[in-house]
Amino acid sequence: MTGQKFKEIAKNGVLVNNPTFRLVLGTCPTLAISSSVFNSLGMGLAVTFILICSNAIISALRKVIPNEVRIPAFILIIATFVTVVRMFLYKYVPALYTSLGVFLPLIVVNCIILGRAESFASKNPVLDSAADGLFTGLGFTLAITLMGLIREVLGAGSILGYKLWDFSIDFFGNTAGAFLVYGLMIAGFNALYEKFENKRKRKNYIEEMQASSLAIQAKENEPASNADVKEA
Amino acid sequence: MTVKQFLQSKIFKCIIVLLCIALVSGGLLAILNDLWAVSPEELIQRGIKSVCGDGVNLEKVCDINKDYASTNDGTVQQVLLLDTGDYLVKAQGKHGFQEGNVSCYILFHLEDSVYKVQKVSIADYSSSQTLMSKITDSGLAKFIGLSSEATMKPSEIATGASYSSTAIKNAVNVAIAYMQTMN
Amino acid sequence: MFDYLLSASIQWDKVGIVLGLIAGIAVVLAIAILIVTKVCHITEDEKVLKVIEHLAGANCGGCGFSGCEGFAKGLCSGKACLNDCKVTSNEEKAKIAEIAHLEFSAESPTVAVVRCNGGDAAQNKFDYIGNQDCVSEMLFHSGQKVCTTACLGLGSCTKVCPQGAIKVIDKKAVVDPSICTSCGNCIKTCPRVCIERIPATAPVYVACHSHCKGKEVMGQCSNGCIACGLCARNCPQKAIEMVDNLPVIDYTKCTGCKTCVAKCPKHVIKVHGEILSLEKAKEVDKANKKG
Amino acid sequence: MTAFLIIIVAAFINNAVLVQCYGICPFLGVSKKMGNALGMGLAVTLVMAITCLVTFPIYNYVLIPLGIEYLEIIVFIFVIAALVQMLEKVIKKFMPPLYNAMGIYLPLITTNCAVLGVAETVMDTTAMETIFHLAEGSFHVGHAVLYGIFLGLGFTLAICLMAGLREKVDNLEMNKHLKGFTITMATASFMAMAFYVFALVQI
Repeated sequence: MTGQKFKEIAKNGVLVNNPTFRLVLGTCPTLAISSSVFNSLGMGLAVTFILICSNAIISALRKVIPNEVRIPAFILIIATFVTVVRMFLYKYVPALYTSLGVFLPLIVVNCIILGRAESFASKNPVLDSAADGLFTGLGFTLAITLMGLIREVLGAGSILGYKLWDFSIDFFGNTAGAFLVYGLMIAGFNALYEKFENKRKRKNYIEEMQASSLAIQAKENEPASNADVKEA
Repeated sequence: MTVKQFLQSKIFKCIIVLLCIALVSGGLLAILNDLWAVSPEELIQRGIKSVCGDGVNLEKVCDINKDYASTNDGTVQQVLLLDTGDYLVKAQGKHGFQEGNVSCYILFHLEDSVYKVQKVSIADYSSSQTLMSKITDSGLAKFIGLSSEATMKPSEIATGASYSSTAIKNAVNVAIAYMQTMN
Repeated sequence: MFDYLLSASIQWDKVGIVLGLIAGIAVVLAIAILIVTKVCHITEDEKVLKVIEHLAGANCGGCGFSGCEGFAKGLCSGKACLNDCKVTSNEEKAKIAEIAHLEFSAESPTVAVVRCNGGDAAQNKFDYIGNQDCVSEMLFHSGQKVCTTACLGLGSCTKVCPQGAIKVIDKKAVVDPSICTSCGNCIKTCPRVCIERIPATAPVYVACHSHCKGKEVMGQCSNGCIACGLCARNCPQKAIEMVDNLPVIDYTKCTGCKTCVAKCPKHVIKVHGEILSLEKAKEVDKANKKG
Repeated sequence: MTAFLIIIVAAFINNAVLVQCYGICPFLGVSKKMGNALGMGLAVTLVMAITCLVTFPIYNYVLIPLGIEYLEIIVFIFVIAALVQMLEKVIKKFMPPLYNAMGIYLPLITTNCAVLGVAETVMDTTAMETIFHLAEGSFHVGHAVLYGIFLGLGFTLAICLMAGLREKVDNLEMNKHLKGFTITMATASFMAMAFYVFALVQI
């Protein structure tokens, strides 16, 4: 697993195809849970842990599982890790367990985990898959925590429960605000991403044109030798 | 399709793989569940710690006599006698936001032979209570010192979350009513 | 480790129940699925399934079908052609070609280009103040421009381009070749059919597609091609040929020496890919005006 | 009376998409045309009804007596995946026109949060009883299936409303970045505001 591939997976996971903003996957927890930073962080880290483990196991078993039973087998492995996380949280972090509530079992059907398992883990070796799981999870955690921050500061005027000021708009606390904030953040992220992407594409294009024009010059200064070849 | 063919066939391979994954995960979960099992005593200890800090532990779990335990606004779930002589009642109030319910721990302290509310804290609430973050400690402090029915309006407890406040008020009232029958 | 497991309070009977239950459910479900598949067995066209595997599977609908499955069925029944799908890579298309016995020639990547340099230089028949959209302007005597093939510059193409590669500069559309993925949306939308596909590495292109004679074009637009034929005569590679009052460049012969760009009195033949950003486009136009 | 209450709560007050945020992925992906939206909605309603019918008894009469409730995620997912696969084959064989309308969405439904969400909320009988003011232990399979059906119909209602709105909204004139997801999310936000009114209904 060369350093370069590691960097590329990292860039892919967090920036290029950030699961929440670029691929728009895993929208159910992003909208429902991100009403406070504590919930978002808890959900993000839980999803990251499950992603790493399930990606590693799935890529370890990828040659054993026949193709017809791929989806049920992947879901089963993911469900196991979700139950492990649920037991762990119930025992050691009960506050997070109650606040995540029904959305903890719903991580099983979270499109990010199954999506990464199917598109990446079932085709790459174990270490790459684990790294991909880590960075996709980080991308998801950053995105959902950012949303949690915005929605909590605007919706409840507090961060992690500590009151900042008494001014609070309920709109951002409930589902309607979640939709709006999520939509605007997708637009913002894509606009920024496209600006850098176009700059990079333009740079490549200019280099490409220079390279092709150099090739043409090289062809020009010895046309005499093969000119007759062309006529023949 | 002889048995030999069936054993080599694709379907058999699928069933075997699924079965193995299921059995391994089932076994792992069963063992982990026992390792990380949360015993009921620990749950109660957790409740006590959340209300009156650590250092206080359980004296006796009193049994609840059924006829005073529940009204149509709320039910008393647990009554604990602490080693400091105070009573800790866990009660659940109904008619919360979107018909959810909120359960709280109410600490009663004996003062001149009347049980007065010393502290109220939120235990847990059903997932539909999206506005629980608006309930503040200053709101809950309004119940302190009460020994009879709480009559204040829900908006005094927390502005903007009147439904959740009514659920909390119901819980405290049912606990107070229960404690009045105790002394 | 093992004695820790034994000493910890693990009820092994519970573990036994769990394993039994899961095994039971797994077997019951497996048998149920087997029975259902036996009862409802229908023959599925093998070729379609194999073709789907090689397609990119993005279900984007760019090929006009509802999804990759529809496109695969169209391919097998001959209703679709492989080049409609822009997303699948060329090697995959080669594989599909032999599976579905289709003919397939890997065409080099192409880029869209706007063949009009009019803008303000093209005279107007009347002042149009209606809805700022080329398609709606066409309803009024097919647009305000005297020249019937001039770009109206109101940006219907910019609205449909998914990549944002086409922009309107000085009232005429310009394509940024570095971003264009040649999806063809703008070509379908432009009511004046000004936009065409040329090879991505083409060094020059003709920025006019009016087939009128020189004298007529002089009256209609000061940037139009007057079919003087200077470019065709001076091209060292003989790559340019005058067809119906317009130069046609044969990109296989063209070596990008750009003598035609210098020779053209009306600056109709432009360097491809030079206009890469908004500011650059303005400088290029000013330079052409002075030169 | 409780049946009427279940219908109102499942379809409007606890609407699957606009209040509880279940099943947003199909809500965004499939709601481009009304035909697809209706097909997807009915497919989800059918799967939800059968899921409630199967998972509720499993949880209450098999898992709880054996004392292994923690297995409920694995068992539910196993059952739902098998159900969807069987359903797809049955519909493909016996009702081809129905399959063309909604069959292609069935594989999508296994990973749909709404189906597992309804299985999780329905199994918790004590919470259900407090909501519907039922006596202790009187919440049975019939109530669960009714709740599942009308939660599915609420989902269909939301996705069809969105499809109708989206056909108008998608060809509006706006900034390129706002097109696509952002404007859909804004429309959904207004719909969620409308459904917020139902939450204030006192049952």
